[in-house]
Amino acid sequence: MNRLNPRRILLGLSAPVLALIVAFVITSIILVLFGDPVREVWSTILKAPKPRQTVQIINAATVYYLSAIAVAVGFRMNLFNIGVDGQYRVAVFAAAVFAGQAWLPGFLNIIVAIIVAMVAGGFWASIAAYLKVKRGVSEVISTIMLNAIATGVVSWLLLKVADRKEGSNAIATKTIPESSQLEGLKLIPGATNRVYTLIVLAVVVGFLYWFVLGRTRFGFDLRATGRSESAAVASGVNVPRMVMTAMIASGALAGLIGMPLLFGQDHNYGTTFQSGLGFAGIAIALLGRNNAIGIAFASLLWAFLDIQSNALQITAGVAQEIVFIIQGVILFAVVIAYELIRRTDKRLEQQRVARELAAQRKAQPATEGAPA
Amino acid sequence: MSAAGLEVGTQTVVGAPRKRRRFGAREWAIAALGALVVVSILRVVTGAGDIVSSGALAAAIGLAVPIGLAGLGGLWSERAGVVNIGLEGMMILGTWGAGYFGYHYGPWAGVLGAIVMGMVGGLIHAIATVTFGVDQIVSGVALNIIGLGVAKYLAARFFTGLPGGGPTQSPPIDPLPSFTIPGVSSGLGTIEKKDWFFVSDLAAVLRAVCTNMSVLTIIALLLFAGTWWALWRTPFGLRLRSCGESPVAAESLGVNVIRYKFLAVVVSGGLAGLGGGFLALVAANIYRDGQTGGRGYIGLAAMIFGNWRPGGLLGGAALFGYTDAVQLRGGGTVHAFLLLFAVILVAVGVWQIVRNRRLVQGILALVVGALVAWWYFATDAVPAELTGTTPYVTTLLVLAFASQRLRMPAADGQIYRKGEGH
Amino acid sequence: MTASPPVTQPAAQQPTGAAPAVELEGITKRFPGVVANKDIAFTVRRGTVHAIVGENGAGKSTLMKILYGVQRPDEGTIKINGQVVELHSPSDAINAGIGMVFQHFMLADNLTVLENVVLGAEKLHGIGDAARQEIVKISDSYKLGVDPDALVADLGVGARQRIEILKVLYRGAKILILDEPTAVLVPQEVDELFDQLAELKDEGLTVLFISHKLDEVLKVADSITVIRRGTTIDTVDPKSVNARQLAELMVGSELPSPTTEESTVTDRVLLRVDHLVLGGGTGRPVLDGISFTIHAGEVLGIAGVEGNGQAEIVEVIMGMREPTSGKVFLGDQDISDWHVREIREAGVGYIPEDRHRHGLLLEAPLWENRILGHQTEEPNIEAGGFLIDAKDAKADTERIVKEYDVRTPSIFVTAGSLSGGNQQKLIIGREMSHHPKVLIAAHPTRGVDVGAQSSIWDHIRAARREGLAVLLISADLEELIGLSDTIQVILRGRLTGEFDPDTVTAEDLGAAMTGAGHKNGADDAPRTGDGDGEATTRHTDTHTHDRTDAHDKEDQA
Amino acid sequence: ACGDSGNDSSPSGSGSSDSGKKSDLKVGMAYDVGGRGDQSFNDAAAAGLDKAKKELGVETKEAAAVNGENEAAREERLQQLVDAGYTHIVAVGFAYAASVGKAAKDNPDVNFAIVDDASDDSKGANVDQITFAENEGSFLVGAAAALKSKAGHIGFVGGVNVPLIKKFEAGYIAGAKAVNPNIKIDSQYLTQPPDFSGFGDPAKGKTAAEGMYQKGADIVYHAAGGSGGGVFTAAKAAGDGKWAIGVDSDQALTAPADVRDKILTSMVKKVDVAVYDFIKSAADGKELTGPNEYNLAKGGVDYSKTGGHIDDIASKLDDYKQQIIDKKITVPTTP
Ligand SMILES: Nc1ncnc2c1ncn2[C@@H]1O[C@H](COP(=O)(O)OP(=O)(O)OP(=O)(O)O)[C@@H](O)[C@H]1O
Ligand SMILES: Nc1ncnc2c1ncn2[C@@H]1O[C@H](COP(=O)(O)OP(=O)(O)OP(=O)(O)O)[C@@H](O)[C@H]1O
Ligand SMILES: [Mg+2]
Ligand SMILES: [Mg+2]
Repeated sequence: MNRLNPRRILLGLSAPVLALIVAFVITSIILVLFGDPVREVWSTILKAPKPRQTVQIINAATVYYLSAIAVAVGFRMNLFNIGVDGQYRVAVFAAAVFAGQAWLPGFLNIIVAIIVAMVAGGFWASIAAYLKVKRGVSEVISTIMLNAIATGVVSWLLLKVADRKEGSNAIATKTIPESSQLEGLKLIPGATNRVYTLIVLAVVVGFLYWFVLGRTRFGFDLRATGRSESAAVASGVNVPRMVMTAMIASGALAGLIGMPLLFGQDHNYGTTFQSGLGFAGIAIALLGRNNAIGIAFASLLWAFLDIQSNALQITAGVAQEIVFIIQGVILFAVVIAYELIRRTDKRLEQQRVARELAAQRKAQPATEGAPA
Repeated sequence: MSAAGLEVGTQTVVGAPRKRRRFGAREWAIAALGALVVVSILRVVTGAGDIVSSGALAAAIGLAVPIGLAGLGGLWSERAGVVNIGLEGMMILGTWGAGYFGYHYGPWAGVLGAIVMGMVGGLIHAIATVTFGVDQIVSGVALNIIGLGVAKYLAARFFTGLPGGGPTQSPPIDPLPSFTIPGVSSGLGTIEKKDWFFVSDLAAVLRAVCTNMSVLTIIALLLFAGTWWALWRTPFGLRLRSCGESPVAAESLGVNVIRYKFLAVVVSGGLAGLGGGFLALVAANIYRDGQTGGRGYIGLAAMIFGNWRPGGLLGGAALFGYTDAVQLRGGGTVHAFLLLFAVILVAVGVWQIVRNRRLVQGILALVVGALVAWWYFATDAVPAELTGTTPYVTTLLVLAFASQRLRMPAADGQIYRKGEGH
Repeated sequence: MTASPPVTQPAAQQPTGAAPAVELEGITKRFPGVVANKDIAFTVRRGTVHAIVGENGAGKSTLMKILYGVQRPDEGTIKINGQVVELHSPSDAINAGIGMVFQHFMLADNLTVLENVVLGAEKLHGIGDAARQEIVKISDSYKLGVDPDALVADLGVGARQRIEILKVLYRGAKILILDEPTAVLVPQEVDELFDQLAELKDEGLTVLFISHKLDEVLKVADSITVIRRGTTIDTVDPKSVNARQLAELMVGSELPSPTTEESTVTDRVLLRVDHLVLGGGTGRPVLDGISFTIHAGEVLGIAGVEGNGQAEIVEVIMGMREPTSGKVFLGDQDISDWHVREIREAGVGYIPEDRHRHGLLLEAPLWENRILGHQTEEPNIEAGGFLIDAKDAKADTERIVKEYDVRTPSIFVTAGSLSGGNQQKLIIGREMSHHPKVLIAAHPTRGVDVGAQSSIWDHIRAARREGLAVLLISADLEELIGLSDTIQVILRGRLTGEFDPDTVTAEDLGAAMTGAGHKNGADDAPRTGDGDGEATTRHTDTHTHDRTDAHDKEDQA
Repeated sequence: ACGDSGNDSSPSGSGSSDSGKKSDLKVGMAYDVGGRGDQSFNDAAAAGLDKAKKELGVETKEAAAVNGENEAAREERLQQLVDAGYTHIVAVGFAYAASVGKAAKDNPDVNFAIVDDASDDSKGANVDQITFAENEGSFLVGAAAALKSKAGHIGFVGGVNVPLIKKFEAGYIAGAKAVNPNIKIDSQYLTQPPDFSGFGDPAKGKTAAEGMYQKGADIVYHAAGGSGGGVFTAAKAAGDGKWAIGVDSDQALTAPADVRDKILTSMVKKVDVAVYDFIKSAADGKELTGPNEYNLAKGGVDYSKTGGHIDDIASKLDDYKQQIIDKKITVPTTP
């Protein structure tokens, strides 16, 4: 009856496993159907990653994790922040410009730049929040629009501040000083590359997400709003303020997405900076069921598929995009599996409730005029 | 999470039995003419001739159609109570279908192929959301990922090695027929060139619709009219809409809710796929990787913008297509819009202060209006990087002023399971 | 749904001979873990009103849903007009000439009346003018007063009820099922409904009718079937039983005797509402100059047809809505512009009208629901109010479950898996646990069965004795009369009359509520005093009680 | 599938060399987004590879980038090729700059070439930094446009607003102005980075070019990759006297047949030559390294004459060409 019930855990685990199997089968069918080498594809994807690739998986997962958490904050209160994509780009641009100026010494520069990113991301999200609260504009539309507007605005500003390197055709902000570049952690033995130092950020964010949402009053209010807006209002939650707060928090977290990349890899923001992370975050948050631990697993799975598929063209001669199909099918399969399990579980729960009530009734007959 | 979202900010007017103003054909016509007068004035004042040129309007139609079709897909689905964020994925499938079938079997097969591929997307969404009752947002997001993957994979698989084709594009497809009304078009062209106030502008509008209209554009317009008729004038439509408003009530009256929802979502996919097909068959004459460029999302936005109604959606798509066209065609039109924005903002500011007695909002509007006006007069072009955002900014502004009246189908986004609602 | 068609011919065909309209045999329906219907058997004669009574959860609605094809029985046979039918879906039932008005209205708010009515029956008269004429015709012939082009969202409950009936008639149903049709109606509306039922009966239609209001049942029914815990207990003739006997048949034991209560009204003002106005856009205000005062130990009842501003009064007092003008005082403090949370923290308890929408998080476990609304108060918090104290909250939930007899296997099940009555007890327990000074109780016993009902009343009375001020809003006039120290009637956003519950009758209140009675202020209320004569009929229900004292009227001036 | 090694219909094919002499060189090619078959930039690189394969008998392997990918993904792609035993790796596109720099450092035994970058990021003792003087080639087609324009009004459509494409624009404008200082030039970019859909959205290309033609321009030059198809369609729809100028390869040969006769000329960027040079140099044992700019003087960029539409002005263009080669004219790189 408590949440830690072995049956529950078993049911909970069976969903992802089932989903992976289904994804495997469906993708294989597609491959066979179109005459592509099934065995090579799977042996490439499922091959044990080399240490170098393990690092890449962890790194990619770190970034995905931050993105998914940013999205999940909104989801937990029924806010659909599609705008994480634009928010992180605005934020990383602002942080890159700031850090590139090297106004502050090494480490301090990083800390303040991260704050700058959070402020910028939060600010961009606040536009959508304001429009929702004050003007009733659905955040779904406004964030779609703001993503596109972010592209234009960042492009425009980037051209203004760009530091064009001799002989380069790329365009980017000034490279951050070396003292602020993070070399990375040597976590995986045998790898030449390193895990982003700012994986720490992901861990902290994950913990805070769990703690704030699960343990604090603010988190309770936020979840209550997500579960039933009307009940939250009646319980004293100031929903408009909550929308503002959650949206801005989501944007501020979105601001963190680019930080590991900025300080651990690219060292500037430019046209080749990774894009589309916000959209990946939506899928991963949904796959991880908006749960801090679930999202961690989902990020790792997503990153694993991404990295392992890099070699597909080289080893199997199959378009790397097959991995999108696998990811999409997993997402479908997971939710369908959860839904089937939820139904089973609900039925079992009702049976149990009824049984126990019947037992209670037998044990202590009729109080207060209830049927004997 | 549920797909319906929070209601905050969408204030409903309380009390006083709502007097529903009928916004019929006449009102629409008046509004359209009014808008035309405004842009005529703008054209004369700013000298930006492209504001109402037949070319810009024709381009606007071309850009609006795929968005409109995607939105129409969204409309079908959401009117039956299923949120469809997967329109983009369905559109992408449509572009591939158009490319593949269009190349091998001719453009009409391409049209069919686009619809069928879109329907496959719709079918997946329907199975997930209607049959299995999973969260509609999750399903839509997954579908977008799959749509993208499938199209790229199939393109790489089937277009590589074809003459003019490759992993990212199909070989060229033969064009679909298009129509020009011969005498009228050139006659109107003459009037348009005169630059007469309003008259030339009206001529431009008329010319845009009788010159080089693709048959697919005409089909799209018919689909709009047909959707309106089917959903609001037939028993079928009543049943379908009732599934989006109150599926339990519909079920209690013997409506097979599951069947209608399923059908609606599949049709939705077909329409979005056709929108993708338009991109591949008319807007370009090839399938191209990434061709949709987020138009599925824009279609969804246009549908919400249009208050889940075909007429409104048409307006939203047209607004978007038009602003996108003028910004792509360049030449200072966007700059001219600054003046329009400034004037509107000042008008709103005055209105707020004089009529609504909202000093803060009014002054804010006035200040922003003044800033925009200053921007207009102090520069002679909007930076190229920013003109691209015109359609998005415009949409956002229009919504900010007018979105309180939007109302989505009451049961939109809610999961429905047979027999559980009673 | 396309399985096999019903065996019978459409109802349009003339029924054969004198076969009864409905015959049920051995109907059994099991839900996971519950047997909702067990071996149900009874017969309904054609052209009669047949009532079905039973406690909450006795299985009445389930049975009706089976008869309407919404649910399939596990065992048993249904005969309509003497022929065995298989009802797979509502369409089968409709084809067999059955129509049903559900306990919860089945209307799409954003569609017009016309659309709601023709939905699913488009084949009959299309969806255009022919259908409109038909609706007007039916509406006229049964005096339903329905405007086919109105938007359902704009209509009140009474009108919705009539649309539901019209829907059924439109389909040419010969057998009508009405599941608790009177629960939300005022007496006058109930009378109108009964007149209409009588007319239907005269035309040879058969009506199956569920109600918890036994006096109504006795008045209108030709025959009454009692269901207890899923089985038919008996079918009785209304002329041969009285309400009390009927109630005892329902619960299967003797009813507790009515309790006696003394006035506990003091002169300490706890809640004062001063000329509240709530504008309604361009039209008439939703609240128009509402003023009243509630003292410690006083229960102020507000009677009114739903939709006349009761909900808005509550929302304004609770801070969920800003009044256009006017003030609300808690003691001496002006709380008009306080926020919900501050108001709740200041000691205002809230039992919302719609527990599912405003009172509970249905997907959250009971202990989280115990925190809801008191997120800033002990025992739910720790670390200076920043953190949620799950441990203490759980322990306190256990206490509430025990003290308020919330029937649940554990505090970890979701609130949604409790029955309505138990959900309500949880809410009451939660609100009472914070020792409110003022309790805003909207329909505290709606949809709750007799047992739970009386325990909820007991809790309210106990708190009142300790000086609680209660604003009671209820559609149940018996409840209002039984619990209140004063009753105010609200009509179109105004308080139009004050009544003394000792002397007023439900009929008087009903008249005032619909505006049919006089509309003067407090000075000349109450109207007539012959309440005692009717008390016996009225007080058949288990929850009524006599009041022995009449308190000072000056208090409420 | 792209870079499909086992597919016989594909012109590439790894491991086996069907003709020519055998070389033990193993060449890996990492394409930019779009990969082989994009009818543009990547295809030009592929042509160089195919030529090397045919003539030198090298073994090849190909892989393409994914839209919006991470820096690490690009690094990994190069590293995968190294791991698979490829000794010479060509990275197509400036996006690979940093990855090539890093991979070159990590794998000193492997030789790299990068197309479109000559920055410090990609510098290395084992890196051939290939760049092109797109501005010089564009100058020539700009001059051609100005010479051919009757309206004194021409246009430029750029795919995505990035410095590389601005280089095309700058040269084009300079060339046109050199002929006619008063000429009117409309410029339009389709999208802003990181939205690279401007290289693959023919609908947008068509709309932009249509606008220019309708406002009086008679010749439009595009540097918009796949969106260029839309520019050609617009030129065709605009009717007689309206022209388009192609880019990267001689598009009068590669564009869809029905629009080829609307292509006045193309600015040819000989990526194939550069790629071939790199492989050839390796086969010859004297690896090309360091910055190698393929300019007019080296024949790395040029204009095409297919269709004979500009035969009448060829001498003038060649004159400009000589002036640029002789450094009498310096062509700007930014507009
Ligand atoms: N869909 C269902 N799934 C599981 N159990 C159900 C379902 N519907 C009803 N029940 C159970 O069947 C029993 C009978 O319910 P029913 O709604 O028929 O009662 P009722 O007599 O109509 O009560 P009320 O007077 O409150 O309307 C309830 O106790 C409930 O537990
Ligand atoms: N559609 C349904 N699906 C699953 N369970 C249901 C459903 N409807 C009712 N139940 C179960 O039936 C039980 C009680 O249902 P219901 O609310 O009808 O009971 P009740 O005692 O009649 O309550 P009320 O007094 O509110 O009418 C609950 O445990 C609930 O879980
Ligand atoms: Mg019930
Ligand atoms: Mg019931």
